[in-house]
Amino acid sequence: MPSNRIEIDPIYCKGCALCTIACPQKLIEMSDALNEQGYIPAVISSGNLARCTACALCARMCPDAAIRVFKSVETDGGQS
Amino acid sequence: MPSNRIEIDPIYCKGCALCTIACPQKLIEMSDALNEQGYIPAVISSGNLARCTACALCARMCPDAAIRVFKSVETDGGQS
Amino acid sequence: MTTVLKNVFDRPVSLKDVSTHFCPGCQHGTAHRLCAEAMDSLGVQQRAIGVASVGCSVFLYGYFDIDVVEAPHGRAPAVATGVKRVRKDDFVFTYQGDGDLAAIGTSEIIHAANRGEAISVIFVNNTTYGMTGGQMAPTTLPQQQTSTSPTGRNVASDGYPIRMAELLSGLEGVSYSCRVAVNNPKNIMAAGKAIEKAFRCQVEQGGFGFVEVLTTCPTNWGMNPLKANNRVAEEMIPYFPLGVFKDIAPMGQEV
Amino acid sequence: MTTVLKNVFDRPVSLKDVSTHFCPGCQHGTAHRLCAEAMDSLGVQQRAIGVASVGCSVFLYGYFDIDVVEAPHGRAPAVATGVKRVRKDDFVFTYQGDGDLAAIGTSEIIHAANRGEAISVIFVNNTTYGMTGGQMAPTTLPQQQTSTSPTGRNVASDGYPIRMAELLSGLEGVSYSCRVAVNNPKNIMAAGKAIEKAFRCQVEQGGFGFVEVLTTCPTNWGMNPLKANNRVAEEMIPYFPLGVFKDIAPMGQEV
Amino acid sequence: MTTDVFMAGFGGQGILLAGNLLAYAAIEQGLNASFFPAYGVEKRGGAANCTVIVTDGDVGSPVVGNPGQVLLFNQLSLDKFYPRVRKGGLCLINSSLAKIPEGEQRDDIDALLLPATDMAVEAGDARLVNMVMLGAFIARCEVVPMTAVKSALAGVLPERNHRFLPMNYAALDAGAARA
Amino acid sequence: MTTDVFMAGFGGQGILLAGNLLAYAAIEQGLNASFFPAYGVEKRGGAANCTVIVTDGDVGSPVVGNPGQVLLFNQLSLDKFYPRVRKGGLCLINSSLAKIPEGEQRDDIDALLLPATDMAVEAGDARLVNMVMLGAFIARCEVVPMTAVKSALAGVLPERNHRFLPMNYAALDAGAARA
Amino acid sequence: MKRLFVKGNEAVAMGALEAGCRYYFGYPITPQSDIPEYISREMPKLGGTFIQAESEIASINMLLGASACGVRAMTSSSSPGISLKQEGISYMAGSELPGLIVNICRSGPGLGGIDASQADYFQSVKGGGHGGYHIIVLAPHTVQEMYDLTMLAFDLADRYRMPAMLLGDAVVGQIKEALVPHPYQQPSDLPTKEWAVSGKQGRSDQRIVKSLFLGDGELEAHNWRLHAKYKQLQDNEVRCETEHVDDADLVVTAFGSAARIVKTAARMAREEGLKVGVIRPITLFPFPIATYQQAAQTVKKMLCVELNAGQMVEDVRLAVNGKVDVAFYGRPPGAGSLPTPEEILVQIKKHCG
Amino acid sequence: MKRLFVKGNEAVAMGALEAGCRYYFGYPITPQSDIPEYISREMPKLGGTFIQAESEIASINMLLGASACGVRAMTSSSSPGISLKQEGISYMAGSELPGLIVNICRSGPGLGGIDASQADYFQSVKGGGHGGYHIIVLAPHTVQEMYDLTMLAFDLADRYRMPAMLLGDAVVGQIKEALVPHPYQQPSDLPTKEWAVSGKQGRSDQRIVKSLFLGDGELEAHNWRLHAKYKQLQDNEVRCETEHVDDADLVVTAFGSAARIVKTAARMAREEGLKVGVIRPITLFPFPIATYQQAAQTVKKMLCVELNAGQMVEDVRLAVNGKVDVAFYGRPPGAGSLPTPEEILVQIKKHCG
Ligand SMILES: Cc1ncc(C[n+]2csc(CCOP(=O)(O)OP(=O)(O)O)c2C)c(N)n1
Ligand SMILES: Cc1ncc(C[n+]2csc(CCOP(=O)(O)OP(=O)(O)O)c2C)c(N)n1
Ligand code: SF4
Ligand code: SF4
Ligand code: SF4
Ligand code: SF4
Ligand code: SF4
Ligand code: SF4
Ligand SMILES: [Mg+2]
Ligand SMILES: [Mg+2]
Repeated sequence: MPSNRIEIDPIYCKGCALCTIACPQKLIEMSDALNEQGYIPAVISSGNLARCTACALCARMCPDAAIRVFKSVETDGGQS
Repeated sequence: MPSNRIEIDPIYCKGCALCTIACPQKLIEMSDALNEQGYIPAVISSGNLARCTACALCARMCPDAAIRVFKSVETDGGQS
Repeated sequence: MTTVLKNVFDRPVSLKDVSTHFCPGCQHGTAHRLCAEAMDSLGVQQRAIGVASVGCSVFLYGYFDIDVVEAPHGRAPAVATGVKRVRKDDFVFTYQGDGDLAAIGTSEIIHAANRGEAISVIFVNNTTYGMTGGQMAPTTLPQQQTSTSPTGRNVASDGYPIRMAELLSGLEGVSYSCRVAVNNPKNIMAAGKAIEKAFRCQVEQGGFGFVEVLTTCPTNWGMNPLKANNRVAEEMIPYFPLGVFKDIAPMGQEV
Repeated sequence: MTTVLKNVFDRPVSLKDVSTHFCPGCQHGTAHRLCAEAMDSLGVQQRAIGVASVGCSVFLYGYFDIDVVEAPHGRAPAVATGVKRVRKDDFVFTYQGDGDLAAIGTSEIIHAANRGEAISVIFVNNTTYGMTGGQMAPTTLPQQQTSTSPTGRNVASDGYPIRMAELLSGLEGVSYSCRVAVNNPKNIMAAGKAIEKAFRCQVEQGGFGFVEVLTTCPTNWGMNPLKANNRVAEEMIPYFPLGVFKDIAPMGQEV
Repeated sequence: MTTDVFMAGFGGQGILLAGNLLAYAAIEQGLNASFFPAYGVEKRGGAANCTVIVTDGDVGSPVVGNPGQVLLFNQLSLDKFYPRVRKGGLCLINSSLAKIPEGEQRDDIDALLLPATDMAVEAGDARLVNMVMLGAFIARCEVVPMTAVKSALAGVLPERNHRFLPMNYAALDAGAARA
Repeated sequence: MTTDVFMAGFGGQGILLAGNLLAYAAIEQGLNASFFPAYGVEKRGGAANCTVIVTDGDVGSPVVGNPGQVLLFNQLSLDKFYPRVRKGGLCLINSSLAKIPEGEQRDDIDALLLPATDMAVEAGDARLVNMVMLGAFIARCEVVPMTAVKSALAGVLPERNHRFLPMNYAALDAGAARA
Repeated sequence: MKRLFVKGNEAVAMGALEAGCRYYFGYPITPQSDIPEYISREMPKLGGTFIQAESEIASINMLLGASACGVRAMTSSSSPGISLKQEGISYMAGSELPGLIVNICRSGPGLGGIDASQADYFQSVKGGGHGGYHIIVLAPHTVQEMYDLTMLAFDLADRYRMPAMLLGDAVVGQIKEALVPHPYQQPSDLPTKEWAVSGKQGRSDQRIVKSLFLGDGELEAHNWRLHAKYKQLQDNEVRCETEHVDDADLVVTAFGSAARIVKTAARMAREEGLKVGVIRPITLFPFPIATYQQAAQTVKKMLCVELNAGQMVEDVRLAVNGKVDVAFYGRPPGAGSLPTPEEILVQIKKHCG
Repeated sequence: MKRLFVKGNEAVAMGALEAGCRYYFGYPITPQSDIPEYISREMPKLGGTFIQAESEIASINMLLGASACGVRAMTSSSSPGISLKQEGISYMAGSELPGLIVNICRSGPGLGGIDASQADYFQSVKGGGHGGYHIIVLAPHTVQEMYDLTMLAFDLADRYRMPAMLLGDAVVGQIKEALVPHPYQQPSDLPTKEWAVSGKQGRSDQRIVKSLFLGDGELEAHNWRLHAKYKQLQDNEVRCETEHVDDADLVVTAFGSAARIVKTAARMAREEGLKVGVIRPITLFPFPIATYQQAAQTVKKMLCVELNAGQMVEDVRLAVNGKVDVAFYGRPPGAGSLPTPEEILVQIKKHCG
C-alpha cells in the first residue's frame, strides 16, 4: 500500500518555513541549498513521507499554496 | 416694586414663535403686523409682562437670542 | 432696600451683536448661542479659534467674535488639527453640519477623534443638507422626503441614518461624546451643559469632545418653525436618542 | 480493492498557477488562497468581479483567475458599489490593506457598509503600509516601530490602532463582520469559513460582509517569517481579538 | 425683434415667478425666450432679480447691461438699477415701496409709477405685487398677449394652487388697467 | 574628467550598496559624484541597477545611454546591457553567473570576466560578490583609490556591522588581485 | 417635437437619460444640484440607479466602477467637487474608461462663490489630475446644447474609450429657455465594449480594467496609445461655431456662456458697421486649432473673452502662433462680475480702432 | 561646510527643517516617502510636529490649518496624492496662505508607475484645482537645489502669502549626491504675519482666514489682488539658468531632471562643434518669459525636452509667440523610459541640421 504523499512545488515555495511548524508530525524540514528562485525551499524526506497522515495542515499553512496533499485511500477498483 | 421684564429685540426677532411655546405662562404672542425686517415678531403685552416670572425660558428657547430678561430683585441700596 | 431690575439673561459676549442669516426658527442660532455661552463661561473667547465648515453655518466668523479659519467642506477636523497642533494653548473647536461631518468629512472626523486631538466638535444634525437646498444627508431619517429622496429615504439602497455620536464613542481617542437636542428649554439647558463640558474637556484635560445637536431646518423640511420643532421630539429623538455615550479622561491621563 | 492516491489538498481553481510577488512568509498569499477556495466552493468564479486596491495586493488580477477592476488607493468600496449596482447578479468583492481601508479609504468603507452594499470586503490587516516600505498604519500597534514611527507609535499623538471589524459592526448596513487570523492551521480553517460565510452572505442574501484578516509582513516588521507569524498571536490578537462582531440578515430581509 | 426685460426686488416679491412666467408665455407663443435668475446667498429676504429676453431670433446674451424694459419692485433695486435703464426704455416702478430720489429723475426714459404693493393688497395679498407689475408691463409693451400670460400661468402653477388663479388674473388685470 | 559607471544584477547582490559606496568614496575624495538607483517593483529578487557618475566638473545627467564602465552581475543584465557598453569602454562580467552568448563577443570594448560569485563564496559569503566586482573595477579604473573605497565603507556601514569590514576588505582585494 | 421651457441643468439630466444613461452618482453642490434632483426623481421610473454618494470622491469612483462594467454612467458636480475628483478622473483616463463628468463651474478659488465662472478651463482641458492625460471637453452655450452635447459626450466617450466632460457654468446651468427634446440616435458604428468586466462567464481570458503598467516600456507605450487617441480626436471630432469670420477684421472668441454675451456684442458691433466675427469652440478638447489658424490668415486681430482672468486665450495664441495678435478681455468671476454685451462692445471697439 | 552625500528627498527634509519648518503633515507614497521618514526621525528632536495623516486630503487641510496660524509648515506627496490635494491647494490659494507642497512626481495617469515623470507640469503651473489661481512652482535639478529651493520656497510663500510647490521627480528625489548644507538666512524684509489667527488676545479685530467672498464685486476684486501678486512674481522672482545662449543657434530647454540630461547632451553637442545653448527654468511659475523672448532674438530654433508628452513647451511657445520655432522631444514616463543624453544628442543634431 503506497503511503500518503505531499508535493512541495519548488516553483511556489519561498522557504518561509511556516509549513515546518504546521506539521503536527514535524515531518518537513528546510533544505540546505538555494533553489533556482534563490530561496531555500522546504523539503520532506521519503522517510518522513511514510509517516505523513495527509492531514494537509502544512498545505493550509503555506502562504504560497506550494503544497499538494495526496491521501492513500482504498477503493473498489471496479466502481467509482 | 417694578415687575420683571423681558425685551424682545426687533432687530433679532424673526417671528418663529418658538418663545410662545416656551413660556410656561404663555405670556408671549405673535404680533399681527410685519416688522421692518419683513417678519411678524413676537410681542408681550404689558399686562402679560406683569405676570412674567423672569424664568428666561423664552429667551433660552429663542434661536436668535432676541430676548433679554430682567428680574426684579431687592437689594440693600448701600451694599453690593 | 430698593428694587432693581437685574439682567438675568442676555446675549453672550462671544456672540456678535448682529442678526444672523439663518431662517426663522432655525436652531443653528440656538447652537451658536450655546457655544458662545460656553466660551463666555470658560473665559476662552480671547484664545478661541473657531473652524468653520461649509454649510449654513459657514458664516461663523460673522457671528462669533473670535478668530476663525474656514475649512473646505468636511475637512474642519483636519484643519482644526493643524491649528491646534500649532496653538496648543488656544481653544479650538469645529462647528459642522451633518452633510459636512457625516458624509464628505467622515474620514477626517474619525481620524481626528481617533488621534484624540485636543479639540471640540459641535455637530449640528438637521437630517439634511440645509445650505444646498435640502438634499438627503447620511442622517436623513428613513422615509424622509428630501430633494434627492423625493419618495423618501429608501433604507434598502441608501442605508440607515448614521448615528455619529455612538459611532465615535467606539474610538479610543474620544473623551466625551453625547447627543443633545434644543427643542425645549430643558433640553436646551442640558445641551448648554454638554457643550460646556466638551469645551472644558479640551481646556482642562486636552481631550476630544463631541456634541451632536439635533436641530430643525424648517425651510428644507417644508414646515413652519413650530411644526419643525415638534418633529425633533416626534421623529428625530426616537431614532437619535439623547444621551452621553462616552465620558472618560483623555488617553493616557489620570482622571 | 485497490489503493489510490487521492488529492486531498490542491491549489484552488480560482487561483492562477503562478508564483506571487509576495515576500516569503507574507500571509497575503494565505488570504488570497482562502478567497479563491471560497469562490470555488460557492461556484462563483465565472461571475466574480474582484476590486483590487493599492497596496501589496494590487496585482490581484495576476493571481485570481477572474475579472478585476483596479481601484484608486482606498476607493475600492466605492468602485465595488459602482460595479455591483450594474452587475447585480455577479459576485463582487474588494481586497484591501489596512492603509487602504482604514486610513485613506475610511469614508468609502464606512458608507458602503452603511448603505449595506451587497459586496464582500476582505480586509488584510498587517499593521503597516507594506507596499510603500513599512510606514505607520492606523492599525499599527502602540509602541510598534515603523519607518514613520521610528521610536514606536505614540498613542498620545498618533492615537490608538483602530479596530475596524468592531467599528463597522455598529453600522446598520453590515450583515456580517468578523476578525480572523491565519497564523496556524486552526485559525486558517476558521478564516476560510469566515470568508466563505461573508461571500455566501452576499450571494445568497445580498448582504454586506466584512472579514478582517490579521496577517504578517515579515519584510517590514524586520522579522523572519516564523518570528513574524509568532507576533500575530503574541501581539496582534491581544489587541485585535478574533471573533464575529455581527451576524444578521441584511436590512429589510427576513432571516 | 428682441425685448429684454429686467426685474428686481427682494425675495418674496415673486420676481422669479414673474420672469419665469413671461419667458414661458413667450415660448408658448412660438417666440424664443430666456429667463436668467440671480439671487443672493440668503434664501429669503435677500435681493432677487432676473433677466428675461424675448426674441424672434437667437436669444444671445442672457444678461444686458442697459435693459430696455425694467421693472423695479423696491427702493434698493431702484437705487441700483434705475440709472441703468436704456435710453428710450421703459421703467415700471412700484411706487408703494420705491421712489425716485430728488433730482435723479430721468427724462430720457418712459417711467411708469404704480403703487403695485398697495394694489396687490387690495387684490387680496401683498405677494400679488408681481402680477400687478407684470400686468402693467404687458399692457405697456405687448411682447406677448395678456391671454398668453394668463394661460401660461396655469401651466407654471402646480395644480393644487390653481384655486389662486382668479386672484392672479385679477391682479394682472388691475396692473394692466393702470398702465 | 567624467567617469560613468553602470552596475546591474538582481536584488540581493548588493548592487546598490556598491554604487552607493563608489559615489560616496568619490565625494569624500573631493570629487563630484551621483548615485542613481533603479529597481523593479518587487522588493526582493527583481532586477536592480544603478548609475554612478564621478567627475571633477558638474555631474549632469544621472543616466547614460552608453556607459563607459559597466559591471554586469548576472545573465539577464549581460543580455540587456552588454551591447550598450560604450565603444572603448570597460565591461566587468561576473562569469560565475553570466556568459557572453556565442558570437556576440565585442572586440571594441575591454571586457574582463571574473568568477565573482565563486570568489565571493570563497571569501566567505556569496553576497560579497559586489565587493569582488568593485575591487576589480577600482583596480582597473582608478577613479578613486582603493583606500578611499575602504574608508568609505566604514562610513556607509552601520556601526553594528563593522565586524564585517575585514571580510569586505578581503573581497575588494580579491577582486583587485584578479583585475 | 414640442418645445419645452427647461432649466439648463435639467436639460443635462434629460439628455443623459435619453442617451441611455442609467447610473448616476453624485454629491450635492450649488449650482448644479438640479441635476441630481431631477435624476433622483426620474431615474427610478426608468429602472436606473441614482446614488447620492458620501462625497465627490466616492462618486467618481462609483462611476469608475460602473463604467468598467460597460454601461453609460455619469457624475456631476461643480468646481470644488471637481477638484476632488481629479485623482479619479486621472484613473479613468489611465484605465481608458468612458463616462460623463459634468462640471457646472462656479467661482473660486477655494470656496469662492456660486456665480458663473469659466476659471476651470485649464483644469478641464490640460488635465487637472496627474499624469499628463486628456479628456474630451464639451462646452454648451444654450439649454438646447446642454441636452444635445450631453448625448454627444456619451457617444464620444464610448467611441474613444475615455472620460468626457461637459463644462457648463452657473449661467447655462440656471438659465431656462426653449428645449426641443429629440430621441437619442445611437451611432451605428460605436464599438462594442469587449473590455468591460462581467464575470468571466466561461471566457478563457480575464478582463482587467487598470492603469498600472510596470513592465519596461509598457507605461510609455500605453501613454502613446492615449496620445494617438487625442490626435484622432483632433482630426475627427472638433466642433466649432463661427459667425461672419470671412470678412471680419476682428474675431472675437469665447466659449459657453461668455460666447452668448460675445455673440450679442458682435451683433451690436455689426450694427454699428464694425467687421466683427465670432469663433465659438464647442469642443474645448479637441481644440479647434485649424479654425483659428485659418482665421488668422484673414483677420487683423483676435479678442478672446472669458469669465476668468485668461485661460483659453493661451490655446488661441498657441493655435495662431504669433500670426495675429490675440487680445484678452475677462473678469474673474464672482457676484456681480458677469460682463454685459455693452461692456464687450467697448472692448470690440477698442480693438477695431 | 562639509559636503555630505545625501538623497534628494532627504535634502528637501533637511532644507525644510533648516528653514524653520516645524510642522509636517503627510501620507506615504513612493517615491517620496524618504521625506516623511526623515522628518519623523528628526522633527521630534527639534520639538516640532510630525503627523502621518489619514490621507493626502487630511494632510493638505492640516497644512491649511497650521499655515493659518502663521507658522512654516509643509506637506509632501507624489502625483496621485497631489491630485487629491487640489481642492485644498485651491482653498489655500484663495485664502492667501503660504505653505510648502512637495510633489515628487511619478508616472501616470492613474496608478501608472513609480518612475520619474514631469507629467504634472500643467497641474502645477496652471492650477490643477478649480478657480483660476496660481501657486509658486520651483523645479530643483540637483540634490543641492532640493535643499536650497526648499528654503527659497518658504521665503517666497511667506513673502507673497501663497502656497509654493517644489516640483521634483523620482530622479532628483532618489538620486544621491553631494550636498553642502548651509544655515538658513531669513530675509530681513519678510512681512510679519498680521493675518494669522491666534485667538483674539485682546485685539479688537477678528482675524479670519477664508476664501468665501459673496458681496457684489468682492470675489472679483479678491481675484485681481491675487493676479496682481502673480504679476509681482513675474517681475521680481523669476529664476532661470542659462548656458551658452549668446552664441547659440539652437537653444535646448528643460527643467528639473530632464535639464540634467539636456545639459550633458548639450555639452556633448558643443564638443562636436554644434552651437547649442541651454535654458533651464528654475521657477516654473513665474515662468522665465523674458529669457525666452530675449533668446528668440538671436537663436534659430528652440527644442524643449520633457519627461512627458509635451507640456512646458506650450509656455515656451507662448513666450516666444511664433518668433522662432519651438520643437519638442519627450517621452511619457514609465519604467525604462528615461531618455539618455545620447538620445537627446540625436535630437539636437536633427534640429541643428
Ligand atoms: C467639496 C464640496 N462639495 C459640496 C459642496 C456643497 N455644499 C455646501 S454646504 C453642503 C452641505 C450642507 O449640509 P450640512 O453640512 O448638513 O449643513 P447645513 O447647511 O445643513 O447646516 C454642501 C454639500 C461644497 N461646498 N464643497
Ligand atoms: C492616493 C495615493 N496615496 C498613496 C499611495 C501610496 N500607497 C500605495 S500602497 C499604500 C499603502 C499600502 O498599505 P496597505 O493598504 O496596508 O497594504 P499592504 O501593502 O500593507 O498590504 C500607499 C500609501 C497611492 N498609491 N495613492
Ligand atoms: S499532510 Fe500533515 S502530516 Fe503530512 S506533512 Fe503535511 S502536515 Fe505533516
Ligand atoms: S510554507 Fe510553503 S512557501 Fe513556506 S517553506 Fe513551506 S512550502 Fe515553502
Ligand atoms: S421670562 Fe419666563 S415667564 Fe417671562 S415671558 Fe419669558 S418664559 Fe414667560
Ligand atoms: S423665539 Fe425669538 S425669534 Fe422666535 S419669535 Fe420669539 S423672539 Fe422672535
Ligand atoms: S436652510 Fe435650514 S439649516 Fe439653513 S439656515 Fe435655513 S433653516 Fe437653517
Ligand atoms: S512587504 Fe509585507 S505585505 Fe508586502 S508582500 Fe512583503 S511581506 Fe507581504
Ligand atoms: Mg445639515
Ligand atoms: Mg498593510
